[in-house]
Amino acid sequence: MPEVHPGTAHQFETAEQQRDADIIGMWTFLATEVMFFGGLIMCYTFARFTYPQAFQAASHRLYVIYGGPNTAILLCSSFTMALAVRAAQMGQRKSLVTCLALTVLFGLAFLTVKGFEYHTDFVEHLVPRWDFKWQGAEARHAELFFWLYFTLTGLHAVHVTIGIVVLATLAIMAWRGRLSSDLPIEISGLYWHFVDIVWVFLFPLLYLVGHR
Amino acid sequence: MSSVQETSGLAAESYLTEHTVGSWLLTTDHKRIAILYLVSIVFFFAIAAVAAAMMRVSLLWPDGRLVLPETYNKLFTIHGVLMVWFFLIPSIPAVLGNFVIPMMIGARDVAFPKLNLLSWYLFMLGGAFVVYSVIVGGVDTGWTFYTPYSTTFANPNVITMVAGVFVAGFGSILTGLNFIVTIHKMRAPGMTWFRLPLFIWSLYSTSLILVLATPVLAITLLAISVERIWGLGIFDPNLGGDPVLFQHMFWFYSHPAVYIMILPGMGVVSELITCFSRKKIFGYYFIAFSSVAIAVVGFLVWGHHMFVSSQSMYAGMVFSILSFIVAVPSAIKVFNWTATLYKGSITFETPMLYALAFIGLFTIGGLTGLFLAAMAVDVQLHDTYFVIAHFHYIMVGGMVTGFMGGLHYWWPKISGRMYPELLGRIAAVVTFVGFNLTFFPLFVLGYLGQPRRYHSYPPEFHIFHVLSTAGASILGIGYLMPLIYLVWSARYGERAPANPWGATGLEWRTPSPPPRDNFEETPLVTDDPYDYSAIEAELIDQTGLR
Amino acid sequence: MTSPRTYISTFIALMALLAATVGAAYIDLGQLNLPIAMVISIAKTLLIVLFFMHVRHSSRVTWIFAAAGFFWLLILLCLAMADYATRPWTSVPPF
Amino acid sequence: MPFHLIPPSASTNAGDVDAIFWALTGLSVFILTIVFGPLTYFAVKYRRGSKADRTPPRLATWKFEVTWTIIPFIIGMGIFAWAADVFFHIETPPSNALEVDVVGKQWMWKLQHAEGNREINELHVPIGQPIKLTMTSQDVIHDFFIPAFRVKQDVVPGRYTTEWFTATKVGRYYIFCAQFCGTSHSSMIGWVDVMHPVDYQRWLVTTGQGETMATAGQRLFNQVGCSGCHGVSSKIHAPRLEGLYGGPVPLEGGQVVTADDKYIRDSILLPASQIAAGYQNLMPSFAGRLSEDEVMQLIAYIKSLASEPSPGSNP
Repeated sequence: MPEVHPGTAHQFETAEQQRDADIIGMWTFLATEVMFFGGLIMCYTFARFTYPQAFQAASHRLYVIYGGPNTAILLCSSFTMALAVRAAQMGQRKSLVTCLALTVLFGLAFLTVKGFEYHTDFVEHLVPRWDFKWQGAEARHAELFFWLYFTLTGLHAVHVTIGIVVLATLAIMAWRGRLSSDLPIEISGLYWHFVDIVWVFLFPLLYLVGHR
Repeated sequence: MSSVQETSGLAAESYLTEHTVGSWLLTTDHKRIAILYLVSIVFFFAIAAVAAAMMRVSLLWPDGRLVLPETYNKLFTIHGVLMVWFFLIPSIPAVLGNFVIPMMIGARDVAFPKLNLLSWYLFMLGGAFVVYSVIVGGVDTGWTFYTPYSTTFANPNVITMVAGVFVAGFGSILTGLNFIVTIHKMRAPGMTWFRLPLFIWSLYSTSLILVLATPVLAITLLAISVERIWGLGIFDPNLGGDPVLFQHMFWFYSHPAVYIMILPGMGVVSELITCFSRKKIFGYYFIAFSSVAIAVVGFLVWGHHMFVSSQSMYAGMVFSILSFIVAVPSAIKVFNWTATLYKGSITFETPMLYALAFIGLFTIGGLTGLFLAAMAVDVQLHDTYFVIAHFHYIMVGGMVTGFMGGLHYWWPKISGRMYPELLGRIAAVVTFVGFNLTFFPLFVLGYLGQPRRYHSYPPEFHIFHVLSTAGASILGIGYLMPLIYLVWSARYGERAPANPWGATGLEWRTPSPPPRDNFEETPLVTDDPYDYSAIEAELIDQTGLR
Repeated sequence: MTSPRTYISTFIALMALLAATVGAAYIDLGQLNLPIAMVISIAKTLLIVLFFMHVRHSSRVTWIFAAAGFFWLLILLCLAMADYATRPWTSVPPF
Repeated sequence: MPFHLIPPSASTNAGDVDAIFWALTGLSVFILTIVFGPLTYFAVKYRRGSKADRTPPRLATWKFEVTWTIIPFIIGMGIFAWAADVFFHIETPPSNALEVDVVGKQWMWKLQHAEGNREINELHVPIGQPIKLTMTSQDVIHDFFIPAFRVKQDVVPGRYTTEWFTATKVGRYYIFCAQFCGTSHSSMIGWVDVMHPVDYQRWLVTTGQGETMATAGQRLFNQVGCSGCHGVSSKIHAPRLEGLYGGPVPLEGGQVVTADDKYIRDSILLPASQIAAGYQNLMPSFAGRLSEDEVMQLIAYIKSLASEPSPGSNP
């Protein structure tokens, strides 16, 4: 029987088994997350199919100058996250802490940009039901677009925030040398990449509808 | 068998030994969590059953004299919400599944014990929300929460109730996740995929549905709340939304959820039939893969709830054809169970009686499902008592019967005591008779055209409602009996040996009740499941009977 | 263990695809704008999943789990949209 | 306590639906027999202690499995095809049908005949004549269900659904609301009165309102101001409505739609969503200003203009 790692929980026989279980568990969780966002994507698909012109017009009120760089920021964060996982696997504590910190910073940058963007939307009276003003045809359908825009990006922002909290905690633990395994890094890395993938789809669906 | 002495020697250190409240509420032992679930679902079942009883009594009069229409509407909503999300969905998976999955595969616990406890807390929190919404006035939307009624016309308690289902939904997602990982990664050495008991296959398929369908329900309910609170209408036709979109998303979850509510029952029956006919299951691979097939194809058929909802005829056609296809794996199971009896050595203990009742009731439920999948016939039968009868044959006749069978079967393992066999058999027969009398007349009512969710009804339907209520009172006795004698037996029953049924399966190779870590040492599996020939040979030596 | 080279080239490819998706949005391709944007998004997802999330070197189980979520989402979208897309067809099919 | 075991069958569709219903019932009984026959036989013969022969059988398992996979599949496909065929028939109204408009609201049915006669929770129809109901709801989803005719269709707010039947037997039959719609859902019960054509004509005359739906629509057309733009003498550049109904309408953006009930309803209530090619988005929405019945009257009027020659002055 392979030796038992000290950090292995009692229900597992080996550290290997625990590692596989945790990773499969995370992937299963991500599958539920896909379906969770998927419900909203379904609403979006229906509404865009039904009101193509309104969606095009409404999408043109969003700023690619916010969305585009934000996509780049998230891709950067995914890159540093991947490097963090590698550093953890190699046992390089210093570079692990650096990469995690960078990832957290990119995450915060994303949220900051998103905050500015929400502010702009608010100033331009694009918040549905709150104070929605629409010049032009199909105000209600445009409002539907913004309903979906705020729910989708809001839900995504909640996920980013959770990711930032988790990664920041791990960064502090790694910095203090309290991490006994690279497993938590790898698991949270999977989550972080998933959040990135969600945005990869949201960006064209919300910002690049029709041609601009 | 001589295992009685072993058991009494070990009883002192079983998983039940500790008695403090904290040892229960903070436990991460899958067996204790199963018992927490058992107690909770009995509680919710009781509320839902009282609601059902009140409805049945009210329906004794064509003008519904016992309760007012709004009360009646609230009663069927409570009944539906609690029965579906707080009894049926957790019944076999979270109680029996939690208890026996790790033991069946030879593991010490599920993969994530803390998550398992969290699931129960989420479940209870959701239940608290629902009970609260009932106490402060109730909700009258029906368990389906159809828009725009739920989002614009129903009272605001609908938000609390939806929140309850939302929270409990995360509980069931985590349970499903836990089971999937457990079955993938916690199997004992030698326990290959095709040595798994069929109960595991069915719960694996169930977990797939829990994990992939429940999130869509969650987001749909979230959208309902948002729409209800802020009036933002993806489901509101006045705001450019579509109420039929809600139905698509709701049934994308709720149709697979029907399979959450029957697959585990099928798994239990596969165990029972083979154990009590002392014979290897007929067509292991076909039963195993039919579970997976049901789980996957079950996702493709939701539109058969919407043939008359104004869905396009062509989409209806696709959903109809797929619905006929999903009936095939169920048929395969029924035929294989029947074939298993061939050349067996059959005994009729309580669990077996429930298993045979399951096959009968489920077959009727499944066949009447074909009526509803046939588009032209569904036009007449949709939203009538025919549908009520059909899904009660599946869910009560199928799942609850399977649950009762499984509960009696594993009761010696769970409690360490035997239940009174004669009372058990009587209760099984009473339930079967009461059930059929309650629900068979409803098929006729549905064909006559009586719509569901009617507080009052034209007088020519009277006789069928009287029959049904009479049956319901018998059914009630059938459910009260086990409640009483099982609780009694947990304390006063005869001590159970490790393997009272002479069954195969790892869970019977450990004392009853099992120790905290299930097994003294990790078992090694060398045989295919259900190899009764060895056990039989031993038994024939002892008794001289075949 | 994946080499830093792989990560860097994946990252560069991702950035290039981002530029491509923004660029494509400013060209009027009629009905093609949406499919192109989706194909690029799927390509990006594949890169992230295969390299950043290490699925390329993972067990078959991981492959299946990674694909399952997307596959089930497709079921939801395709069958529900089958309803919306065919609602205008109100005539009897020719059989 | 009078009761029946089978519902009255009073439409041309009823026989078709019942045929499938009874075929399925027969099939169910047959399957129950082939499952429970052997099940009971085995249970008795192979009970513990019986003297039956239990030598392990040598069976080719897969042959059984393939048999009971393929046969149910084929039967299923057969029933599917049969039921789908009947369904398409039930769902597709014939073109010569008499038209009746239905508006559902909590908790009553408002019906209006093309001749202008209005009813509440009652529907008078002549025997032997196809009737097409065009239905919508003012509030929540209802469902117009006539068990004796074997027809049922949800009545959805925000759009039109249709249902049709040809009654074959004089009598009074239930209309049920089959989709839960709130507190008094179970009181939302109406009656269909199937009459001989002569009696029906008499009924039309005695209960007549003096104006047909189309003329009511015309009155409304002038009253709420539609004629100001769409009228013959209008100076404003708005689409003419003569000859419009049932024909193709090219839209701004290249799409072409058919001018059916749904299109006209949307054009009145959501004018901006589908702009006819060559026109500007000038029309105000009439959502909230017209009731569902009034919209239906306007549609009836526009429909009545369909046969008039469309003026050549279109751009």
